[in-house]
Amino acid sequence: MQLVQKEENNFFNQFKDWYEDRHEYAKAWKERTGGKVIGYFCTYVPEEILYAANILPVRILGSHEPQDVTEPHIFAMFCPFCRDCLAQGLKGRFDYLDGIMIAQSCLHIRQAYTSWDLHIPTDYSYYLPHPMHVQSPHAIPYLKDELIQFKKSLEKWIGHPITEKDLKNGSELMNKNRRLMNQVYELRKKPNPPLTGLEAMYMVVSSQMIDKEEHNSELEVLLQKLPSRDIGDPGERLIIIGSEDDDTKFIEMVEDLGATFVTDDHCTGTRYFQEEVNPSEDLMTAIAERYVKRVPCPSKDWPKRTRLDHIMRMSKEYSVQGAILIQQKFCDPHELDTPAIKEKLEDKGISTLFLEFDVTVPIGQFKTRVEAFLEILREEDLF
Amino acid sequence: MMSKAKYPSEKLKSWGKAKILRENYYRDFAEAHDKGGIRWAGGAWSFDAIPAGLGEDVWCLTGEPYGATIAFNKDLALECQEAIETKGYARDLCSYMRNYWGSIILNKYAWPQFSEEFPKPDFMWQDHICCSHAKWYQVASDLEGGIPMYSIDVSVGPYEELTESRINYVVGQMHDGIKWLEKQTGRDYDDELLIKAVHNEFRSCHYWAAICELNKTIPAPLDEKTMYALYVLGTLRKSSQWTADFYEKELYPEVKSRVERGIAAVENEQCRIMTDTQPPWAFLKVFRYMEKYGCVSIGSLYTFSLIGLWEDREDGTWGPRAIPEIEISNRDEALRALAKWNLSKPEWQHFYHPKLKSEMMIRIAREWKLNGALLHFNRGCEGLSLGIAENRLAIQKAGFPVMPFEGNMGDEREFDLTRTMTRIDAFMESLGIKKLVD
Amino acid sequence: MTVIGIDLGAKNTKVVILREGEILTTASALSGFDQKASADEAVNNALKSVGIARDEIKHITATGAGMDAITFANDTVTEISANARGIFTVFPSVRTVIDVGAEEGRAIRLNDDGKVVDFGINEKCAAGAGAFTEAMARALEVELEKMGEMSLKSTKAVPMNAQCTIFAESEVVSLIHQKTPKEDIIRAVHDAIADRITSMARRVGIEKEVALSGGVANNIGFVNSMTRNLGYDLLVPRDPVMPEFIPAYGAALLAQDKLNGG
Amino acid sequence: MANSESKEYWRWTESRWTNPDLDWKNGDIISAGVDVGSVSTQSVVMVDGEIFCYANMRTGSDSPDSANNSMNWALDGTGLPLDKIEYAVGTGYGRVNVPFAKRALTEIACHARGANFMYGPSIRTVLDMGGQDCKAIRCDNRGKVTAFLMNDKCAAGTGRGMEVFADLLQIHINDVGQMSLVDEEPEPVSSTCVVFAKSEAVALLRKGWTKETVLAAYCGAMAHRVVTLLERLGVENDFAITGGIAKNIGVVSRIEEELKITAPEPSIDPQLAGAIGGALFGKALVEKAKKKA
Repeated sequence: MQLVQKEENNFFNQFKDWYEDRHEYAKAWKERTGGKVIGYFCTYVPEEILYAANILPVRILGSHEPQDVTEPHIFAMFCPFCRDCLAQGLKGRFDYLDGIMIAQSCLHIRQAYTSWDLHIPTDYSYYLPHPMHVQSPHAIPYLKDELIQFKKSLEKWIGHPITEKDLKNGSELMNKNRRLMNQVYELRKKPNPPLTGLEAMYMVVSSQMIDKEEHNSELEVLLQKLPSRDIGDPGERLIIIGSEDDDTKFIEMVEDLGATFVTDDHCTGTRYFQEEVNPSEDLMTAIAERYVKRVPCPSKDWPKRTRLDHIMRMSKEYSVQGAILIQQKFCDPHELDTPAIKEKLEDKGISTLFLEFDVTVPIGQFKTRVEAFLEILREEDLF
Repeated sequence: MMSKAKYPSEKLKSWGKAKILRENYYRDFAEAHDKGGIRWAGGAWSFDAIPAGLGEDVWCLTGEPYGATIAFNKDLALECQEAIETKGYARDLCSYMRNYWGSIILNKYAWPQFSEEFPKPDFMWQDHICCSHAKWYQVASDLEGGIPMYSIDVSVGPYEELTESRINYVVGQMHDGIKWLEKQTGRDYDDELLIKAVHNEFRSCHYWAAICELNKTIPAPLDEKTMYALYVLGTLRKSSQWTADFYEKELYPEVKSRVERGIAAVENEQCRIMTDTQPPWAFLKVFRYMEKYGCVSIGSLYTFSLIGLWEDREDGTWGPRAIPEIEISNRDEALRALAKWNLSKPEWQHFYHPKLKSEMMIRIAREWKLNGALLHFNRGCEGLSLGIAENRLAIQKAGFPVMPFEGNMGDEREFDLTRTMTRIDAFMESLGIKKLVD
Repeated sequence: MTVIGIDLGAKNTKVVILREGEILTTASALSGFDQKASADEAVNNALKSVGIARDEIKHITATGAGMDAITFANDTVTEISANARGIFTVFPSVRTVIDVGAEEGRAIRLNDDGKVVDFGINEKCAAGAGAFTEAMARALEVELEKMGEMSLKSTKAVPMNAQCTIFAESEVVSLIHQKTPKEDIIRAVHDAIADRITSMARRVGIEKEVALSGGVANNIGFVNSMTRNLGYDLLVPRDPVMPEFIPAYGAALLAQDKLNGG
Repeated sequence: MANSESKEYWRWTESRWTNPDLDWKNGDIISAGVDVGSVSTQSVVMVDGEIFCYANMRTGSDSPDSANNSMNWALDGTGLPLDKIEYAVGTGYGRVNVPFAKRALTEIACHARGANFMYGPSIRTVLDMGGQDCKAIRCDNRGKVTAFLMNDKCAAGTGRGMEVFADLLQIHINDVGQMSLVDEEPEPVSSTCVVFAKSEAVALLRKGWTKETVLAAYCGAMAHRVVTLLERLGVENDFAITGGIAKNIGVVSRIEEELKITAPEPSIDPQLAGAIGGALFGKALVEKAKKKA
């Protein structure tokens, strides 16, 4: 949908600016606070522990530009996203990082981390083993022990202990951010959602790179004004499902064609923030529980495919008419779920369009597919 | 023109036995139900010693060697792959897995002499370290209309950093798995059979490594193409008596005798290389082509340690991991020993960092006295190709020339034989090795 | 001592005649369906142009994709070795040579003695080779020869990530429909090939000096994109041979080495 | 290369036609569809839903010009002025660049609608084999698209792929299909990349294959790829083929053979399907507007 570009309507400009100027932001943050910044590779990284240590976690994402520097390090059969991420490091764009870390998830992104670890000097580097069998009762105690070990390693690095109170603050800060973004998403269920999918994307992705304290303040301001905002008829209500996605150009192209994304199942979207850490005496267990029980990345979603029911529930709550299934090229975990998801959605009468993303997407070719998809959803005047 | 052979050579006698054992395995699986037995399917790395406790009439079908069997049959492989693409599964997924799924939906067994139809397993028993492991059987279960599956996550970090908590996580899943097996089959679990299977597995993994170690000799008694036909038994059922006995009592003595008598696998050996990852199965003639250069592939980290277990010895060399001298008296002890044994598997280490694999590959290059390495950048296997580009850089840095080549272990559409042979020519030229035969 | 090097490539067959290390002549002909006949004809034409009889030739070394078809050659050598030998003679300072032919791109790293230490070939994709520019020239309705010059007039980098030649063509068509200036599209085409080639070359390890060989090295637009990628100037042979003759020249030099007991 | 290029074996013949039995002056609604494809452009003018005239031309590098040229050629000699066309719809790659069109619709919607017109309402599956992509489309009895798939990773199953061979073998594209009908099907060729397939074809010719056998192998390979796409979508009867390749009997007959389905013979040039669909949508849009008024 076309947004009226009135000054008071630009509610999301701050998020967009943060997203676009992420590196400047992080450098300024360091300057201002004197704190450390850790780059992380996957949303299974427990940011509450980093916040508890006064460390700014910044998610490492790509830049969507063709590049020629990763070929020596990552075999071309691995996903373009992990290569794009590594390219950022090799090109020196994250020079300000004090450390890097990953929590174990898919094999692809792991290579961005390990090659970074091998070739780009940083002060601190941590590989957090993380259960893949999250449906096993043994996953929580195992992860809890891993989190304790990680915390110890962090304490050694920063030179002081992380107290229970710090952990509590970290969790509350993260929870508040999650709660506020959930409130914004709640508004997307309305017949006329007051925000576009592109705006939502800027909001969530920026939360992965901005001090949550600041992000929360901005969200609070937003939530004051947003419920009364009117941007008109959303057109077709779409959900976008798949792997990591911060391809704003694609989202913008689809919404320019008159449809609106009303929700998503992305790790740059709902999978990142839906669940909170339950307040508890045993915070480490509570944190472990949160990451074991969150809506999983498909690499961890077995033996049952729990994500299917979740997607169906969301589609109903958000009155979804069509689903765009996207996936980073060569992303095995998503490729292993796509046929099942497609079948389930179509069973419920929700049409799907599948697209494979690369570092850049061919907007011209994709536009034809998306338009044809929207034509399927539109009865209107042609027949 | 053939110059006079540099070394004596003779056929490996055990090769025929290995072939028979492999055939028996596929026949037994097909016929299991006729004998009132149980059949299960799972990965080659799954803990096959555990279902062994269900009885002596339990047979299995491991997915990777089965996918490779299909790959040998080009027509069937293509048929399987196209059938599964039609179902909407991506072409870049693991090619063993696609071959296996194709076999299910076509309902064709790769051993038609034993069964025309794909023999449906009673349950799936898997392990998980590669993203395609548990999901492989999740989809297989869908395709077969919901066969129950259990999978054990073993991706708990490198062996050198193993903690009690990590072992507990794995062993906890194993205990749950046994309860699950009892529930699925309605049988009582026999710990004695488990303990016996664990001991067999120790022997299989130890002796296979011991056999590979013999290839440090010049001339090498075995070439990798032959080794493929031998290591496969360990991937079929490493905890079986027949695998352990074959490795310990037949193959090891024969290869040892070849060493003592100076028997070469390649009679004009003048260049020693290793490879990496599964080869493109439909094109093993590449190895025969290299023999024209007097080039022998002595194996790879893949053939050595997919099943073989290794350790540092006091003299600093790499040799077979010693069989644990422990008394196992109950289920928990057996499972713990099994977990610790498997978690040391060299082929499981690179999942956390390529440098762990590079170190092992470089020591192979040094201790097996190699001229270079041919790395198969295998589009068919994300798990074993993980970090391979970094391995290449590290091996080169250690002073060994490397020739990478792209291909696919199970999908011949992604391998170009002519281009690969041209590349081998260029590599041999750069090593200064002259062709002995045209 | 007169020797010949023949490079039977995917598109053209190149011949270099060498006498005591000096180039007597070079010749090029389309590689026809009958490769042996094409090679024969190319050799005969070259010999005729300098008035040398066939039996004066002491040794013929063949290289290139079709080298095995040249049954009258005394021996064959891969393009990798031929290229290395050729370029190192022209530019002894070269440590990396990037060779882009009609259907293949290669990168070769040399040591101080001109010996090959590593090489890479682009795998299974023509997007990093000359055929790509040809296809794009057609989609753009621009003469192939003008592509290089036109791309220099570009003012804007347009990202293009297509790997498949035909899909790149439709990306080009989309760009045309979006009214993107042709100059910018042509630059995007050259950037796309250069990116793929540089990627592959980085795998081999790029060490200075870097030289370009193969027919595509005559395309100034491509050279420009490569220079931009690497951040320094590349050497392009002009004398004694043009870039597309480097492998044939190398093969001739190897033929000479052979006679000298190398 | 320059030689074969100038002969342009790969180009389809241009054509135009006027319906001798129709007088536009008696018509109620005059609508048009213009399909600006990557290789060719078609304009179709319809009078009350019947084809009045059409032109099929190659696409130049400027799409508004291509659209104008083909429409002018279609109208040439008919006496129908452009401004009498009440509603024109643009489709194809250049759909937004048709200067006189009121609306742009995708070629997927238009081909399905066009196939419904050309082959009747029982058509449920349409295969549109265009210049640079290939689409498998499922539609209902009105020709409305219900699902579709496009070739994603590789262009081997497209018209461009076939043109490369026409060029290489120096056989006019119109004749490729007929020539490929050999007595015995050759072994399948392996290469999927159009560029590498080309050098593979050269190698086959060098091995002594005839041009006919090489063409048979490639028509077979193309048919096979397309069938894979169709099977992924699921083929429901009746089945029709539109687009340039529908004129290639070598590919069509092999698709039919693999699917064990016969596609109806086209009575109208199947390359026009998109433009016809566009013109029919134009007519529907006029009718709806009138009803509203």
